Amino acid sequence: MANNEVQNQSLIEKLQLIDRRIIFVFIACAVVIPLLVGATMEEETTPIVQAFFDYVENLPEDSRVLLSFDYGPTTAPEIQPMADAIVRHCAERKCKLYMMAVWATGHNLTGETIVNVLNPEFPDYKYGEEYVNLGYKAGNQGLIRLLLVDFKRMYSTDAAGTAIDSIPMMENINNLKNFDLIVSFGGGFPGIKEWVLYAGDPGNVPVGGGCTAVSAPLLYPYYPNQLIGLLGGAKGAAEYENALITAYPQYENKRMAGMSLMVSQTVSHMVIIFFIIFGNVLYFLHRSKQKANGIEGGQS
Amino acid sequence: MNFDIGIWIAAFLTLGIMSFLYKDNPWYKISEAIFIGLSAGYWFVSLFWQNLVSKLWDNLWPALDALFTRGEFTGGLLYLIAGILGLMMLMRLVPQIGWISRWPLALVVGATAGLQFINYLVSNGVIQVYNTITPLFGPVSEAGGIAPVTDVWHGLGNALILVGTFTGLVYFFFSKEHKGFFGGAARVGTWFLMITFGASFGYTVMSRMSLLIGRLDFLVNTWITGIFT
Amino acid sequence: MKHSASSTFAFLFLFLIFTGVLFAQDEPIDSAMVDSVATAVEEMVPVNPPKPAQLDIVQDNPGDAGSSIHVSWILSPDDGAGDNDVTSYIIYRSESPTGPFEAVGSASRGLVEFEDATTTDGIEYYYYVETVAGDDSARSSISRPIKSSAQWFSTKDIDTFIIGLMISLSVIFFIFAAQKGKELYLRKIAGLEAVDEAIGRATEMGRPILFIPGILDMDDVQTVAGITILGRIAKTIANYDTKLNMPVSRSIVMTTARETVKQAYVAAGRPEGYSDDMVHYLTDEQFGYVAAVDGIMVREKPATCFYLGAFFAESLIMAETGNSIGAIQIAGTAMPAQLPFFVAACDYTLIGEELFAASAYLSGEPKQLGSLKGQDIGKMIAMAAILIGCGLFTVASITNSESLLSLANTFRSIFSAS
Amino acid sequence: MKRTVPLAITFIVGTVLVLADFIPHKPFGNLGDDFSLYFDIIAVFAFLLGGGNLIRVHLTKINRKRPDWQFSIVTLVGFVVMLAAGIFKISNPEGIQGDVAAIGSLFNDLYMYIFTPLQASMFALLAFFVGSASYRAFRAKNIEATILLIAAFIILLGRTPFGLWLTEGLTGDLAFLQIPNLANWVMDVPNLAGQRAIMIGIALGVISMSLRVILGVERTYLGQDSD
Repeated sequence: MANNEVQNQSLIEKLQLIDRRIIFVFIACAVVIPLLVGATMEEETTPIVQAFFDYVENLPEDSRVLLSFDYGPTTAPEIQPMADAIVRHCAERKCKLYMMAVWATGHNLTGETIVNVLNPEFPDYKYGEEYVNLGYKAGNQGLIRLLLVDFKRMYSTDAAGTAIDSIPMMENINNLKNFDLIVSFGGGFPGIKEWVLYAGDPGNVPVGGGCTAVSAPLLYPYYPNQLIGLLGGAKGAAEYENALITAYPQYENKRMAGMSLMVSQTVSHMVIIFFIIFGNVLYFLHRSKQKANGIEGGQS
Repeated sequence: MNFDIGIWIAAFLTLGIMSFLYKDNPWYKISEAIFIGLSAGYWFVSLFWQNLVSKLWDNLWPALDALFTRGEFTGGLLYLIAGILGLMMLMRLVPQIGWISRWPLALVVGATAGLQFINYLVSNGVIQVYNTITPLFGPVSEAGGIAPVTDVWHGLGNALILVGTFTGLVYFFFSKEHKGFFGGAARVGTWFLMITFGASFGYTVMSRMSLLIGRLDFLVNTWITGIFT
Repeated sequence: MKHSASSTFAFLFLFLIFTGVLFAQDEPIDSAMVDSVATAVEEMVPVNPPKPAQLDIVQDNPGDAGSSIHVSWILSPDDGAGDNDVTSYIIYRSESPTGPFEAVGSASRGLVEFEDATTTDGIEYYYYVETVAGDDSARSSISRPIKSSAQWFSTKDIDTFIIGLMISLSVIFFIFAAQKGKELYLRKIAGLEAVDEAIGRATEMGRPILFIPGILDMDDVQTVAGITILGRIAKTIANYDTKLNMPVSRSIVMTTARETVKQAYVAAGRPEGYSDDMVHYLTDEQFGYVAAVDGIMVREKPATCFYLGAFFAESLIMAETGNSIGAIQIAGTAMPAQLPFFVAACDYTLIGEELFAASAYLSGEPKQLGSLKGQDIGKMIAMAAILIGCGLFTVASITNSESLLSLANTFRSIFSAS
Repeated sequence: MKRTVPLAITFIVGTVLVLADFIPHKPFGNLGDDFSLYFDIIAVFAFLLGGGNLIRVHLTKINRKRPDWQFSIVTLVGFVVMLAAGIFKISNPEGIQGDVAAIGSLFNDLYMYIFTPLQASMFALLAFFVGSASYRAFRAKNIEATILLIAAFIILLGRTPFGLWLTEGLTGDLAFLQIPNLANWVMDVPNLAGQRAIMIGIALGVISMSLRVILGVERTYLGQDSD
């Protein structure tokens, strides 16, 4: 009996000092298995995302949408799905897409959306007529302020160096007020907040945004007066994709990045929460055993 | 570079770094070695073009040109001082006069102390005091420029912020022993610090996960899927 | 600035009217005149323009470096009231009352001021504000001429100056008091008490000590703090004759750290024990540096790791790796977001202020310790300010007394730092 | 000379920069910016020391055939290739005048296909370490640790659908107990208080340390006289 108890105790102790690689395996599985299975999680679209979707859905044909890619590779996993979903939706609505970046790192990511989504899925979209990549310009919020007054002074060429006046779809763009919608992807600085403060508010142009889950709480207060809607983290992306599939059933069988990332994210959080609970249960078992054996709580 | 080769290289290096989680191994070592060499080179190239060329040379050259061709003294000549300070750093390579490198170091440390003195005083000190000053309860007219206390909970929240900031500062006192009432207050202060640490930890977990998901998504859906299609 | 043809035309047209009015008299136009102009505009444009905002004060920004003029106006009657259709204000500027005027900025509805930070000192400027409501707009009268200039004291910062001076003087006072032999009590800080033990352990085990001064350069004060602590720790290391391994991610930090460690070895009477190889550069890149440090950790298995300086996301990667090799870890940073990770994974963590106090603590010199007492005075000032401020506001709020409220606001504005 | 001059430089530069913040007039107004420019320039020269050290360390390792010397070759090759690609703008489609990171240049390719994945992978390791650290550190060992655990747990739950699902039933007057609401409250109130105490403390710590440095009380970083 006593022997048995000692063995039990040592098992608890062993589990408490569990090799961390076991935890690593669990976390890796929590992420990889949903990705491999291709599991998706339908996120019921919340009002803040639905409002965004409805706004795009109601844009007339040939509306001018400015998309600013204001993020870098480290937040791309969360934000790229949003950019992809919104580009898809705008292209379905036959909007004209103007892509730019106030982050230097945004330029390459703009390219990814064009190469992975726009070109293969919408082969009819012609560069210079239906979409244009203006590239990155330095200047942070100062740039936004200037664009509000004079767009072409800052962008005299597109990203490839083509003169802006030779691009047909740039003809009537004089300042930010000529756009029907501005979407900023990225919650850092400069980002959605700066677009709201220096373009949306003074120019009275509708602004929508997509940002990481971490920065979303700071931006919620701008909805609905200053932001038409906001996508926060993988969840926001998944909600938008859900709305997109509901309205355009042809996407039902398409792999939606946000919806599949959402599964991995939720499961991996569960794993971490599980381990915290597990660790504490073990700890209390261990301590009550020690108390029963008359040993004072060893660790402090 | 061929795009597919790029994917294979990226996958190889990604797995190499991840293999460290199991244990140190040659695959990790080679990824690490590439990373160190490449990134050190990358930084030097960035410093070279952004600092040496566009900050020093592009400012200094026109000034020197003006000085020697027209005999004009222009503000750009001040960059000469920066260049000289930089060269002084290199004097370390000559042991006899290595001590000269302390001059630019002294400048750097002194300037850092001076600049950060003010930065921290304002943004970390004074403004945080400003933000903490609010009414604890009762309506405040709009003139205050502070959000009026709307209900008991809001007021309690404000009071809690006051208590937390106050006791937190008590904890940091160096010249008083944490005993008696003072010790009690310091203890409460540590509780608030613990909440802060717990909250930031919990808050960050989510964003860290999405980074990993991004990487593994690349492996699963770009690389592996790419092999079979 | 470019304007579309129609707006340019509208501009010219309106200016003709303004010019006419202005040429009639040298004095800036009075409000009655402006009203009549506004009426004239209203009659000609068959839409419903908003009632214009009126310029309030246009002046040089006081206590600044020049090159900026402060423009403020009284809200349009249609902003927040009336038709409530005002969307924004656009501020125009010219070097001549007759124009041409160019837009220098804009402000959202509800705002009453704008800072034009693009002026040239000594030139006279004229301003007016255009009130925009959808496609319609109306403009204010034109301001009197105004020049910007630079000043020698930033009057708006006087409060900050006095607060800084008070704290500095108390620090300096206690430095001198301590130097004269005044006894000071200082409480113990666990992380610093453990330094000797941690170095001793490495010596016993015959393993190296790893020192990481953060990933920022010498222009960050946390790095400076880390290096000053290094000076103290290196002396103990020299005494124990233990191996120090200090990989750095910045070249200037490398140079400074070498000076510091060398000095410590000389001070400990063991100059021969020092070698430049103790401090070596890896790469400036954050994660490249971490990859290399992790490699060093698992291969050299240091018995003790110090992380003292500015850290970002890499904090947890290093601290967890250090934990896995069973090292004693002492960390300290003023990066609030990284503190939790160090607290979770290290044996001791110096929290914020403690990092900056550490070198003074370890030195044991009275002068240095005195400065810590001065710091405490600063804390007392902050605590008193918070208590008094909250008290004033609360009493004002309960009694609904306007005079108390304005007193409370004045008190609070001392700390507004602008 | 070897020590007095640096001390004097530190004192003068430090004092002037503290005061300069209150003097908007030229040349004081933008001394801070001037300094960061100077610093950037000094940093390039200093890199020659750092990069030189990197080369020396690895060459020695290769020479003496120390353990893992083969990897030092890789590091050196990576360093030199990147350096050459960037300085000489190898295969840059815009030529030597073009942007160093122009798309299609060797420099940009190395950055995109080697540097970025390495960086992202290293960053991604954090997710694993967050897991192992939470398992070990979040134990209710004493009051402080329990508070840390509870705060972290509320925030974690509040950011997953699980948290909402668990407490969805609490409505009306009890709605504030819903975990997402609770999480927001923890962030906005007690977390903020602790954050402020830390920040104000840091401000005072920096001020005091800066004064020690400026006044020359703290001078460990300057090396010794008899050099």
